Amino acid sequence: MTLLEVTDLHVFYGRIEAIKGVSFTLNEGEIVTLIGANGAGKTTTLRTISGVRPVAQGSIFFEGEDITKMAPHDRVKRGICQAPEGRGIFPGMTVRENLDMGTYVRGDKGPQKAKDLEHVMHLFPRLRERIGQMGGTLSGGEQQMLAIGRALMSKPRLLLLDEPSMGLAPMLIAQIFTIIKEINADGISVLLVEQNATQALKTAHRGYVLETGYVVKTGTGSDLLVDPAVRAAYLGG
Amino acid sequence: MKKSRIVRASALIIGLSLVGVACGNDDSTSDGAAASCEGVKIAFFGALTGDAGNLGVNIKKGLDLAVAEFNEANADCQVGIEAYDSQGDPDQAPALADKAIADAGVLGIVGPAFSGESKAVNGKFDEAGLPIITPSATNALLSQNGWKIFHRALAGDDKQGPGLASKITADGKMKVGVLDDASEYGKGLADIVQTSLGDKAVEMNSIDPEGADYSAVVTAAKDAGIDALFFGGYYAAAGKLAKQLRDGGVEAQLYFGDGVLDKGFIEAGGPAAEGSIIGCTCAPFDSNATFLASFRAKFNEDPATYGAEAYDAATVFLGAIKSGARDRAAVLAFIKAYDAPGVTKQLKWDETGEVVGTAVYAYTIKDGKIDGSLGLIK
Amino acid sequence: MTNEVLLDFNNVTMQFGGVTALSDVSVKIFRGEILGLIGPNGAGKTTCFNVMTGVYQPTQGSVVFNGSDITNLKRFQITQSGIARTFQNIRLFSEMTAVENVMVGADARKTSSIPAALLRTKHQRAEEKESYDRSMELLALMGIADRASDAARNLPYGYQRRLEIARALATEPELLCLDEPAAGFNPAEKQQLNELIFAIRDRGYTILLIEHDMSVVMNVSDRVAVLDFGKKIAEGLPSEVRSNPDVIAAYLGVPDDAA
Amino acid sequence: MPDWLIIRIFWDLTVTGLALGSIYALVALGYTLVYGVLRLINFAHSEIFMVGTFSALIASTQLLNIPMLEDGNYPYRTGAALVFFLVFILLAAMFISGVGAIALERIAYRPLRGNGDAFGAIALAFLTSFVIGLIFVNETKANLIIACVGTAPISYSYLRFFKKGKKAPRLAFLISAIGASTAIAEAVGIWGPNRREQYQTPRILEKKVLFSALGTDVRIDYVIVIVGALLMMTALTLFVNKTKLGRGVRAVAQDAETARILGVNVDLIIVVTFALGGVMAGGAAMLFTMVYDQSRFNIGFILGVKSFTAAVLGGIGNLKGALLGGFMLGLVENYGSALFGGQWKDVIAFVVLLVVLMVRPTGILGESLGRARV
Amino acid sequence: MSQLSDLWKRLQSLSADVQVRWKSMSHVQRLSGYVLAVLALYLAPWWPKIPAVGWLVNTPGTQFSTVLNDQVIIFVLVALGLNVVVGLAGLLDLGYVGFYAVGAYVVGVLTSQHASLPWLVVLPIAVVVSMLFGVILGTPTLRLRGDYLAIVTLGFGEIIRISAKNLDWLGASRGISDIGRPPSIGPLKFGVIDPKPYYWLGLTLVFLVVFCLHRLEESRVGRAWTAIREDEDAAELMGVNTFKFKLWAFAIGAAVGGLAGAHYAGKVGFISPDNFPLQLSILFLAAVVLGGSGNMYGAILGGIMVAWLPERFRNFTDKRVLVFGIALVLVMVFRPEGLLPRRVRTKSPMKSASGGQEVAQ
Repeated sequence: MTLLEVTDLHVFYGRIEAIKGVSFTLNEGEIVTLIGANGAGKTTTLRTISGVRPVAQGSIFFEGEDITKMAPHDRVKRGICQAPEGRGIFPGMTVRENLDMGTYVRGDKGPQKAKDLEHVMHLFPRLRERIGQMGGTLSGGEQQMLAIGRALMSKPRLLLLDEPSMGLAPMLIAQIFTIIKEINADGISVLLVEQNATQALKTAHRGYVLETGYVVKTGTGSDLLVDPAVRAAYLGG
Repeated sequence: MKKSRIVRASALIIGLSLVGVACGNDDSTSDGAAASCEGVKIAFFGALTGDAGNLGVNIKKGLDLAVAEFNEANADCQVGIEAYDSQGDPDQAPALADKAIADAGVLGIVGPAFSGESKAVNGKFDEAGLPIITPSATNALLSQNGWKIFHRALAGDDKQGPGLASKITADGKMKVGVLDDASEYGKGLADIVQTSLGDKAVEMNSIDPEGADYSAVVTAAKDAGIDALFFGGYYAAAGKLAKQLRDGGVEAQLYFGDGVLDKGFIEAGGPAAEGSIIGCTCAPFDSNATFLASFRAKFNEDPATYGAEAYDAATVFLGAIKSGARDRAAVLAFIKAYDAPGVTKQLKWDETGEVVGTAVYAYTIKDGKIDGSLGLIK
Repeated sequence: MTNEVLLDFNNVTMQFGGVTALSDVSVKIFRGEILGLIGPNGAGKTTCFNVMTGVYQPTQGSVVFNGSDITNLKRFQITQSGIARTFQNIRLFSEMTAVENVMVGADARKTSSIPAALLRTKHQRAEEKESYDRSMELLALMGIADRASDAARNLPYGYQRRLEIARALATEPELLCLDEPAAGFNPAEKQQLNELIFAIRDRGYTILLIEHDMSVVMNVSDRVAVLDFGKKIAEGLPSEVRSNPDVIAAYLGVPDDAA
Repeated sequence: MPDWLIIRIFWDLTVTGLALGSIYALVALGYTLVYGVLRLINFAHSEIFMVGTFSALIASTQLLNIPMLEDGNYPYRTGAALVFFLVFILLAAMFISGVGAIALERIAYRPLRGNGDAFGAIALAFLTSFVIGLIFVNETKANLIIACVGTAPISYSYLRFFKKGKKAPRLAFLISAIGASTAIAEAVGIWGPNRREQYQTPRILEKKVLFSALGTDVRIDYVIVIVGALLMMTALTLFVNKTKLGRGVRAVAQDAETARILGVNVDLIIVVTFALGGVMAGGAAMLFTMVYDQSRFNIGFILGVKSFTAAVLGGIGNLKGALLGGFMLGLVENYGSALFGGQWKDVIAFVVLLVVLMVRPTGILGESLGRARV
Repeated sequence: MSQLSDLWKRLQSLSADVQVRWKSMSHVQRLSGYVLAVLALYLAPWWPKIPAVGWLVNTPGTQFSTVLNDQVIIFVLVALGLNVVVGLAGLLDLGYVGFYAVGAYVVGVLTSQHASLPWLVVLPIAVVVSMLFGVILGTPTLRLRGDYLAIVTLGFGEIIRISAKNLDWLGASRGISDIGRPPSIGPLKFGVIDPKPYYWLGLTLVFLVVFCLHRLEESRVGRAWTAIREDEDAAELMGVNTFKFKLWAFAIGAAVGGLAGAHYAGKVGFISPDNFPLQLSILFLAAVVLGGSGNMYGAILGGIMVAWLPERFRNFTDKRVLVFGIALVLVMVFRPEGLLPRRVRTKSPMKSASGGQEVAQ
């Protein structure tokens, strides 16, 4: 079943058209990755799906509902949550408070929230150790975990991950991708934007290759991984 | 290629400007038949709007009344009124003054209303030979500038200060706090009062008239144990001050200068204003029954501070026009020779432009109204 | 590469409040080499950079550059003494044109100030021309001269990265510090960058490189130093570092990941 | 003034200084909140305070119908009636100031954030046609008619402009704020019943001396002001730290973009922030009228500058800093006035600010809304 | 309403058209254009006599030529100076009136209050002293950023005004009268009534300042300022002595402000603390931002607007402050970067490279 459908999306930054007609779909339970060079429009696409960039043309459907013009907080309510690029940790809030922000829209209290919290802690044991620490004092890897954990606290149907491996040590990168798979195994669909195309394609079911605002190629993760053109351009073949 | 529009436009503007230069200065002097009053005007100069607008409106009414009466009595000589609204701002005054000077029809000015703007523009009027009679600018030093055209329709602060001091002394006050608002008028007057009081005076510095909280000075006044307090400043600050003094338990008798003589003082001070004594070189509004009656008839209200002085000032100018003076020099000569009773006092000026005679009146606040029954000091 | 020490980062400790970002780190940079500085996020690489370029004053230790102590110099003085840097997140003067951006760097070596500019002295005009010519030359070197008079903010990402390097080079540094220059580059672009870095080195500059991308660091660096938790855990040739067990444990993980 | 004086009246000055400081602190909160969230000096906040004083005035004279007695006095109240009156006036001032702050945000700031809506478009269109109308006729009623006629077509084109969503640079916000501030004050000065003159606000609380300590008579109104300010401050702190909306405020203050992604309605939070600031200013306004019994169209300007100074002194963006800065400024001004004369009051305040900023460039407690848990 | 936007577009295309033509003209044509434009400006006092233009520019109720000098020239000068500080270097200064006051007071003190030096001698002293004040204020405060600097400068403006108001040495609230005037040269008589000579002098000063500032902008100094405005840290790390250049910006801004003050004092002959209220600072800032912060010609336009418009529409004197406030909001909403926004200089800064080459050879 199609969870997310993006058709002919156009987005502008000022006068510059950053996305010039991107279409793709994401089925329930899938990990889909968008890869491409910097400036290809990957992050913009994610931000547009989250609703923080306005759509100039085209539409976005989520579970069959048109959310093109929906406010960001309503999208979160429907189950779209993002762990943003650069992680976006609130530096002046504790890890606990940061995680609480994930439930902002849901407004769950009491046992349910405690259960979700426990689940996130289980996924990221490091966060348990740092629960009372200020977000700003965490290391890069911990911040990334916190960002993903926070997004999970909103109980999303669709998790948007923007460059989760950026700025991380190679060892941590491997760890993060393992966790992404685990999350997906729990039934959460993932839309993954990655610079690290090799890892992303290894992890994803399907992938789309973006180039300067267009989708230029699509296929399963493993197909793209061996595609010579993709290898040359993005995988350092 | 064609010449640019810029070049053409500039050329056009220059050409036209040059035409302007050539036929320039044609608007000066519309000298002509001495008998006709065509284009003859008396001007008001001061604030009609802005924070100090009230005072100017009072003055303008006195002027309006005088001119209306004159025009009614002289159907063949209709005098116009020009108003220059400076908002009491010395920055705005020069451009207005130049306009007045350039308008040859303006034969005399009732104003400028305030001392600050007077300093900024009286020199211009002097240079242009445009006579002025101010009904309200009481700064003592204004008459010391050697301006031939300067006159005022009431005594300056150098008369008011000693008058107030003698009133305070006469009331038997022994320890008088002297306070001001650091304004030119307030500080100037307070300094004169303090000097006149001699060692009875307790210097209490200044307050910020725009400020809200005067507790520091209230506390100090209480601590000093004064039995009277003089404040040099304007009514808004005086009202706030009076109120806070009373609230703070200071029971000293309050004295003020003419800047406080306004119903705004009662509005701002409320019950605390009650019983305050205010000095002014201006006459009580009811001191002349005829004037009072005609003022009430025209405006359906009592004349306020300086209204009568403005009426007097206008009367002098109108007298000059009546006598056939049709240029500024003639009007000035007429004023210099003037010696006749006005509604407030005998109007006769010395060579510095000060009115002869030093009447200082004392007012009090009684039942929420300004009361002039204390009459002349001394 | 010579054996002359250009920069001696001497037992530097850096504390923020109670947190120790660097503890007793010593690194030497030799004239003419390319030194790679790697380590997990938060290991203190950028702090190292910031201490070198005067953004922070170290709690302990000293930085000796070209034989003189620069520990307590102001930032601009450090730049003038011959260290230049680029930024991890691009920090160009976005409202200025590309060439003006580079000229700001070139101006670091100039002396004419207000009076000269007012009088447009011969000296000042000569300096202006010099700045301009050198900037255009550097833009050409970086391959971005075609958009010299475009506002920096309107340049494509790759141009902006290279403009940063041009601007840093314009200050005529002896040591050029590059902070993650390959961030956001695809492999093809990374390859170009590698070549560019070599080209810069061949012009006689010494280079300090912070980079996550192993393909860049390992291919370009003459030597590599590794930081972890504010401490230096390894230093040596790329091949040595790559097989160092401490480094694998702390940073690289499974070796083939770096591919 | 002799040195011994200040020692003798030290405690008197302290009490009155704290009372004034409480007002500064409450107004400073508004600056600090908005600054924390939007990094914007809300220059027009001072007028929100001014509007608050007028709301208190209208609430007491019109709604509660407190009559002036023959002698110019107002009847004092006691007991439950007094509490009711005070609370009613307080709520009225808070409400109007809060609404005023929200309207201000909609008209003068939101369009600059590239987010203008119909309300802003209509209001701005009305103002535009009012100004254009003035060129032809300077008569308020006729002008209003012209303004109303022009509003519809202009607001339509304004809305279309808003759709472009252009974001303004920071300086533009400051100037827009200054413009709004000027316009609000002038509007009251032009159309208020007393125009530009001072207004007397009714006094229903007899300013009795509550107790004496350290040779100082402490008046009841001072006690109410100080206690009231502390209570409001506490309530605000609790709100920001303990409620969901409060958490939203802190999140937006720290990283608006991420907050939006997590489902925080940033526009709503900004409205909440302005409203909170407005409510605090309204509270300050009511307490102000209670102690000083006065108001005027231009009362906000200087008080606003002082309160902003207080906010910076304590560390702008920091709620505790506003409190500390407010009290400190009130005290410094009072001691300074007694020592050097009231005319030097502002100089003393600014010199202290300068000295503090030299030592601590981000104020005594440093910047941070939400950072370090307020 | 769409006609309005059409009109706007047409105006834009027209101005683009003019620019293209301007660029394609020969040197002689351009030179004559400049000369004519300058001449037209010097003849401005007579503009009200030109039929249509006159109706547009004339100020009812006030003397146009006085407005030209007392308001327009002063605001233009001040806006030019403040633009260096706010627009170029990006330092928010809310107390700029302080420097204006210093310039005026130096002239007041040295030509009337405590000495009677000629105005012409005092003028450079006033500029230098204002500059010194800029340095005195700048040295301790310039390490503060953004809004902290704003409030401190605001305090500075107030300190200057209150000090002037309370120090007898500066005439206290009485102010200073009989301030010396510029020397009359032949028919150019700097008297009490005719404002035209002052206007010509002022206009000359404006040209001088524009010329100097233009040179600074197009040099290492201007680049340093812009770099500081764009990213202060990056600028410093690129070898810009940020403190020095910020201080210079402050000093030069102050000097121009002082120049304006000195010119004002010499014209009006009387100054008092009431001439320098805090609100004036805000008006100055409004002029700069309204016109286009960072663009010298924008600042000039802003200065003209803020000074001239209130006089043009004197028929609603009582509401003009209100209108001013509303107008500020409206302009900021619809032209947030000012009427003439800052432009990135697309032409190469070495357009004059030919000149440079000659020198080099």
